[in-house]
Amino acid sequence: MSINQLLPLLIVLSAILPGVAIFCIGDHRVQLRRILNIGGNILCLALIVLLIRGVHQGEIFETRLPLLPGMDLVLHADALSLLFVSLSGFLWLLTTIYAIGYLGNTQHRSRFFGFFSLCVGATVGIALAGNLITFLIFYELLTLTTYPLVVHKGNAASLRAGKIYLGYTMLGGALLLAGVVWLKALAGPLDFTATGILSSLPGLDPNHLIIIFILLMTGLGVKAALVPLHGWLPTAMAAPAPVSALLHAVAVVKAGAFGIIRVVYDVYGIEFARDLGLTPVLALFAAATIIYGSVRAVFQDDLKKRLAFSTVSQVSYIALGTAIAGPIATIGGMVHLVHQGIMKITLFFCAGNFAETLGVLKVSEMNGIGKKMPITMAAFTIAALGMIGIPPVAGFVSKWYLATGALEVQAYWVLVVLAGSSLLNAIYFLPILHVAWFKEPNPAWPAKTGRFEAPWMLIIPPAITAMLAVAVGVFASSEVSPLSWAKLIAAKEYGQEWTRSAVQVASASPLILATVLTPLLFSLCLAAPRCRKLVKRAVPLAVLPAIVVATMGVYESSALPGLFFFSTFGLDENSRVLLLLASTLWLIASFYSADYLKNDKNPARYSLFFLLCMTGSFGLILSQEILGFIAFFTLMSLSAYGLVIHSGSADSLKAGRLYIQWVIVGELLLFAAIVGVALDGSAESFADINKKTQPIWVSWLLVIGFGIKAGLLGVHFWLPRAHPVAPVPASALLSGLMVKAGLIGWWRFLPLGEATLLDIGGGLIFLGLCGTFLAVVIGLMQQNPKALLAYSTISQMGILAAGVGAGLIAPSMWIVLSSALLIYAVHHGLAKAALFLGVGVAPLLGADNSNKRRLVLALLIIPAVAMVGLPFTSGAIAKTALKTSLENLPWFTQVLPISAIGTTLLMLRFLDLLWRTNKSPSPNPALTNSGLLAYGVLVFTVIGMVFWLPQSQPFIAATFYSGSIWNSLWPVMLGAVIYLFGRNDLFKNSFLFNTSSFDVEKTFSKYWAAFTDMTYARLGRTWELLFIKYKSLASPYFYLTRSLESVKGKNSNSIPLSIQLLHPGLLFLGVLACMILLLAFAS
Amino acid sequence: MSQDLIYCTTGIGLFALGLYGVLFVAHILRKLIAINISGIGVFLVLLATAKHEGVVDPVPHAMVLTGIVVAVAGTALCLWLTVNIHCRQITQQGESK
Amino acid sequence: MFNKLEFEENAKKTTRTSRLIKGLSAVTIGLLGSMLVLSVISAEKAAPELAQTALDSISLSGVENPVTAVLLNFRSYDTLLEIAVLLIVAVAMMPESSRNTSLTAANSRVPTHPVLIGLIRCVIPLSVILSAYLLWTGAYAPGGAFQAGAVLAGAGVALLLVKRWQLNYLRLSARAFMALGLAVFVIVAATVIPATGRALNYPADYAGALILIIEVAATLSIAFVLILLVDQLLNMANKQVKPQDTQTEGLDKS
Amino acid sequence: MGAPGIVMTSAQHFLPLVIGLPLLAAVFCLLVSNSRWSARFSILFASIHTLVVMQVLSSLRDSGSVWRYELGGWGAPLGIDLVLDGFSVILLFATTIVVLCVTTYSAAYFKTPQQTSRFWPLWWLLVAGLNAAFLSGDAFNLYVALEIIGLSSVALVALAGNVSAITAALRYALVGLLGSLCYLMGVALLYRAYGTLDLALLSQTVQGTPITWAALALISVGLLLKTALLPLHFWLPPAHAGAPAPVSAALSALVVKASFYVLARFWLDVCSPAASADALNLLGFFGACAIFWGCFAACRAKRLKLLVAYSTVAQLGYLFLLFPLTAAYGPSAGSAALAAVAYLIVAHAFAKAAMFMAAGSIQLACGYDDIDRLRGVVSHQPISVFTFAIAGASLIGLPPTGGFIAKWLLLNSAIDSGQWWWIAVILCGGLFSAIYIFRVLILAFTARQGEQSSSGGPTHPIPQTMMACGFMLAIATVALGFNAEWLLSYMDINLIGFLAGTEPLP
Repeated sequence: MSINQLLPLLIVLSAILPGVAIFCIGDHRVQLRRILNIGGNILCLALIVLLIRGVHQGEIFETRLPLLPGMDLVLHADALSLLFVSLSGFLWLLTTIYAIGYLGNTQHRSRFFGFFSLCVGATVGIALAGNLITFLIFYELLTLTTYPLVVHKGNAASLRAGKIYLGYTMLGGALLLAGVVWLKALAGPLDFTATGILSSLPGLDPNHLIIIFILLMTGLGVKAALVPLHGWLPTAMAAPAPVSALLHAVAVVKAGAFGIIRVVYDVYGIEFARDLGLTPVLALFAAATIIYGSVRAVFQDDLKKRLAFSTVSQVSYIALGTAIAGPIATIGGMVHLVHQGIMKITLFFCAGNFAETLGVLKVSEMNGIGKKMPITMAAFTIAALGMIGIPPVAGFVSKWYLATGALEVQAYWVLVVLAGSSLLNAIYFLPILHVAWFKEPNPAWPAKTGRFEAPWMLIIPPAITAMLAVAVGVFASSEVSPLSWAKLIAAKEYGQEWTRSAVQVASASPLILATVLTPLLFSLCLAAPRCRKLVKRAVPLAVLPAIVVATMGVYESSALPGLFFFSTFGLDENSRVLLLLASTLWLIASFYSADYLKNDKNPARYSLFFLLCMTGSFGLILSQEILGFIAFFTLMSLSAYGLVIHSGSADSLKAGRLYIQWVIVGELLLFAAIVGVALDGSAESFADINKKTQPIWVSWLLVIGFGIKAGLLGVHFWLPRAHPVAPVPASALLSGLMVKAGLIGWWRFLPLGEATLLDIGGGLIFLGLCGTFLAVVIGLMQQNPKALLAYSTISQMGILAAGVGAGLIAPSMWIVLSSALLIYAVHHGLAKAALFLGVGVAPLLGADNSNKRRLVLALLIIPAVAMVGLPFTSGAIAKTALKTSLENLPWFTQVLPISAIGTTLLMLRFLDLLWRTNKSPSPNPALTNSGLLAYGVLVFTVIGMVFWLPQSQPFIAATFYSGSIWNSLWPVMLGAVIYLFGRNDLFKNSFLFNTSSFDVEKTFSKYWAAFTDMTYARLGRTWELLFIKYKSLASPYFYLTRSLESVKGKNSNSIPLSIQLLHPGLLFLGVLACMILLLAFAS
Repeated sequence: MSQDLIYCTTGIGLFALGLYGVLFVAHILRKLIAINISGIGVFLVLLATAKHEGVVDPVPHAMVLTGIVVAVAGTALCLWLTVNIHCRQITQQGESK
Repeated sequence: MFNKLEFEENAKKTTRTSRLIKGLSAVTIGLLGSMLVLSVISAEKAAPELAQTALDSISLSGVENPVTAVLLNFRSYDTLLEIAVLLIVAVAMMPESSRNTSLTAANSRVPTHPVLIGLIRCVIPLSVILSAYLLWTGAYAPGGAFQAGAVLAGAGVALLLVKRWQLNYLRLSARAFMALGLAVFVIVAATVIPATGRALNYPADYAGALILIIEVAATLSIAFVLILLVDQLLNMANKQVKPQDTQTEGLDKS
Repeated sequence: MGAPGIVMTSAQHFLPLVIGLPLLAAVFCLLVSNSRWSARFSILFASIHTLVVMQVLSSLRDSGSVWRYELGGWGAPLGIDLVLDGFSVILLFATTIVVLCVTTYSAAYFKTPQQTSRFWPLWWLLVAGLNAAFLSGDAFNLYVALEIIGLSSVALVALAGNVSAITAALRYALVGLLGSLCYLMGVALLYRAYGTLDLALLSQTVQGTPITWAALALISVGLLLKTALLPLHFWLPPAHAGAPAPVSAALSALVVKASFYVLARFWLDVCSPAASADALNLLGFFGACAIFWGCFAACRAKRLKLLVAYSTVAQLGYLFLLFPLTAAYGPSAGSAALAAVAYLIVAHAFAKAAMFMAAGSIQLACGYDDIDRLRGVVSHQPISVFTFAIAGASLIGLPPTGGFIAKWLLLNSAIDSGQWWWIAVILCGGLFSAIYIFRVLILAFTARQGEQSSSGGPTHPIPQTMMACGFMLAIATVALGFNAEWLLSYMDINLIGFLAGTEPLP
């Protein structure tokens, strides 16, 4: 037997034999057991590495042992089995380490570790099984070996869990057995082959095959927890944490999912299965499970139960990917096998840590746990975000491939399922993250002892898996990533090569990379408590590379091979302008906040989100490919949450909630849209996007998805609530810069200048202009200057949106229009930022020094004036540019002055408010001179920057025509007059202007919250009744055992019941008579 | 009705009678006697089989002899068990008294 | 049928089976029996080929009685196992312990009737001679080991009934007596292998002698085992039932 | 006068040895009354016995044809032949392994001279009877062999010495005698009609006439009574549960199989012309009922050994699925079903013996075997519980055990013969078995909650050999789960009816 024939067997044995050995040694031989455990692990891993290398070189590894006549026990290594086997081998190591730490000095450890090893051995066997019967053998072995682990604690709950587990798995095993035997009888030895074996066999009755498929899927579905066979999984949570981790991430559910893949691809063959009409049904079940599991998870307060239902949902992604039946979806399903494993094991490790260290079992007890156990919670956060599908964590990659794969075969409904599931994931994960990080910890928790928050054996595994979850996401395109393996498998399965189309140039421009990496590195440095102070001071330094790049105009593109996200960065003329805007604002904001928030109680957190936001905003400007863009976009959106709720007041929390809800909704819409943009998965960079043939639904989704960020009317509700509650510099950034991300998105993805989209363009113009005016009306009613500014932002962004809409209507104008919009964006960004910062400056109006007072007043008025667009200001240039470029749409130009009137009203009102609130000297203004200096610099930038831009050069001259001066002057004057007339009414709190009674968003959100609360409560109770009390499938078992137990008391040993029922003599005679009669009369 | 048939019918009749006794008579000794009657019925059938025109088949005779020994052995064992149980029950009753 | 095993004299009254069931089953058994009879009538008795073969092979068997030839030569294997059956019962019924140390023990305390003694003195030697005759005659006329053993056992039982003598079945010699028949049979079966190449295949010249050896051993064993069976049953019945009887009698009197 | 194509090799001389050796061992143990020495001799004899049977196995494979050994040199029909084919050699194999383990177990189990002096001779006589039954080629000889088995089993059950066990033994004895008589009546009728007792010759001459039907019916009922198929199973649980543990092991593992073996021979081979499909299906139906009833009763049993005994009732039901599966669906399906059942017999023999041994160890250690009181028994009897678990897995039919392979083969032949309803029966039977097996296993994981003082009581130390024996059998059960081909290939050497015409392997 050569090594090639032996190796698969050795791998299985390397997992099983240590288990057997562990049984033999006593409970007290801790050291020896550890050596056996870890040694077996490492040996197993080493062998797996050998195997992978060999398979990569095209060698064939197969162990074939005779089992039955015509039936062998086959262990075979192919790409698919390697995927699973390396996952189990690796996670086994981590789980072992974790379990050693977790179990400590409890009882029965020998038993635990023994069965643990056997369990992994069975999993490895499942992975390496080369035919269906071998698979079945290891599958059943897995059932047997996990049972002792589930009931390990030996209390009533775990015994009950064990019973339910057995009930389900035994039933599943029996059905699977029936299916396998039947199939074997029809089709012979059932060796797995890449394109299926059944299609090539003649003369099979399709009806039989369908029934067999149902049997097999039911059998496998039990372990894969397909609804309605999932009932065992949540109850199995009674097991210890490492077991749950293993059950959910590696062994059991994966075994089921893996089996589904095997059966669909390697036994039936995907095309054959599709021809039989089987895959759509499977896909439907998988989809139902995804949604159902997520919905149930929302209502669980028990953390592990929530995770369990999450598993129910997530594992079905694999089945879904398998069933969608396209190569790309296949890749998605398979890679999710690994990705889900890594992320879910992290979550369970963390849940175990919480329970072990602090005794926290419920979500409602998790307040502030992030402060007590930062490392664990960080790992949890990463994994949870990955589960939601937030890029660049691994979960996004699988979802991306699933979605593109679904589109490839026109299964649009899958997109809805994915989006719905992600939404639900967010609903049940994000609140955990929020309370864990932002609430105050329970004072009853013990103070930290020791170096780490928990024993290192409990900390290291989740930390590693969390990092891995990010790494496999980011580096998904490298050759050794799970994704590449999945592609290899799909290539074999479909008999075609499927590789990434984008050819990448391996050149890296350090400066551009530094732009993105510097803030990221700074934020990472915050993790170390010692560096915090230093980093906090050095925040402005993080902007430096960006400034250098923007000012010097480094037009290089930088491509990094092997990265799934972030592979290409680059700069062009337009993005340079945006980068200039961004870097300026960040620089000033960083200086400003250093002064403004010098007395803040949580500066490190602020800095962290500040830097992350910065990374995101730079990255999305520089990113030249879709996934990188969306990743940075998400990073920015999510980290802005931290800024929004930074003050921690009730208002800010409510606003933050609204904000994050809209962010998630936007993300989902954008996910769907971007999947549509990439369509066949081949488009990677912006250059590759085929905009001309963009489906109309994609464009709509893009408009709405980015519209949320850009504050488009109808989806703007979060904006006026979130912007005002953030700290002043953060509001400035939000309003000045981050809303522009929506604009950039439109720019990048919509077919601007390439296709005519009349309805979308018209809609955009309509919404934009309506927003422009309505925002003015509502803004005028605000008492809070920052809220007023937020409405002003909506109003101004409405103009930009309308501009984009115009570009869609008339593609020919786009070249000119684009630079006009750019100018407008820069102008608005700077001015709005200055206005927001001005709110912080305003208390200085009450300063003692009259010179300073005057200076402050002047500095406050300048940006307002620019905003209004008085002649010679940046606003004037921007408006002129817009007017000039929109000459083909005369009605549009007519509208612009009217908007200027509104802006004037708003600005006057703003200044008025500032003046009124800050007239009296404030005793302790937040801002000192350094902040004022930063503000001053910004104000000057507002004045100067637009003039300096190359794009604006053609328009500067036009601004100085007398006609245009007049054009920009009269609306301002008109506005001023109107304001002076209406000013008193505004302050009289008349019914119309009573903002508190007329806050649309507040009312809306109130009803929304009431609605959701009501729905949760009602649905939750019903579901509990239906599914938890009467455990769907296990109920017959319980009834049976109950009836057995009830009669047990009456049972007596000596006289068998049969005798009491029937006289044995009669029975004897009866049998004799039957025999004779049947023999005599039948033959 | 030939001689052979008379023997056979008698044998089967005894067998059936014994069967009834074994199955439906409660007392253990009667059961044992019934079993022996059944056995005699079987032996009668065998002996009837042995008789042929001209020759006597020795094989059924041998079978009957063997069968008798086995029947004796079985009966003895059953009797022993019966007595054993009886004694034990009596001692138990005596103890309980 | 064996649900409640009755041990009482008046068991008939306590039986639980209803009359209807009994009647039904009697009818059923009658029907079954008549079907058996019918089936026997319907079939021709097979031609006596085997009988003919057996009678033809008598000359090779070493004995002249066909039944003995079948029992101890043609189908000697059955007989071997039959002796094993007896041994089983004997082993099962061996007493658990015995006070005596020697094989036989005389109990002088038991009063004996002179007539009985006389009868015994007369009967026992006769029985032994009869037994030997039956054993010897088995070779050419009806008779043989089992008959001889039974007669011998009768003598032994008569002797034991006097109660003046007892046998200790746990002695090595007693056990040797029990095992003798089986042991000799097996050894003979094995020793003929070198000569004829088959177990139990006696060489034609020595067949008669070997059969005799086996028969003698078997007779002794059978006789001993039968004595054991009867003795044990009687012993147990006497030893354990008696006190009960006296007790009930005493109660009756009072 | 052997049948054509049947070769005589020197290894065939081992056949009488297989029977003679236990008989000699019985005599030996009877003479050596010293308990220690008889135990040692028995282990020695068991080892030699195993070696002999293994030699027989390997030679049979080499010769590749059915063996026939004419005892006394006369040959059928005058003499008695020993016949060895694939089916019987598999049973012989199961017997020898179980005997080896049970012997070793008993050497440690029985202590008092009162018990040992009777146990060892009886035990070896039982073994001799089993071997004789599996090797016999003669209908009347089978009767004697069955009587040996029956009476020695009764005597062994009575060895337990308490009233309930002896009552069970008496009931068992009556049943055995009645069954034997019915069988003998059937044989008498067959002899009357066909003039021979040799099974091979009978199978050539038997026709589907009323007398054959009557004979077959009598034989079947007699053997069903001895095999304890469902409506006639009432005697089994108390007898098997009441007997001493090694005896229970042998009874459940081997004794009931002997009568089943004879039954299978008669239905499938000797009287196959008389066997109607309906009657075969009836047997299968009883088997199915036995599966369900046995499982149900096992779930209700309060004592561990009673549970195992009921499990035997259920497992015997599986064996009877052989009959419908072979019924008139062509030779290939039939031979597959027979192979499956043969494998099931071996797997069940090993598993059930291991299970009874484990139960016996537990009972001996705790002094009781009430299931409800066994909570936490795993802490001091880990190996026994583990043995029980493995054996239980085999009974359920979980891989990688012999039970799984057997079940697989059964399912396979059910599908091949197109009788899907048996699939449902087999699978449901497995599930129900799981219920009662895990009823016990759950105890192993339940923490003992302060019961040590109240009802736990002191536990007695158990000899290591006892646990080792059970464990070895459990391991053998697992070993059966791999490479079943080795054993199954013996089924090619077959005498049984529908295969008699096929060419044996060269």
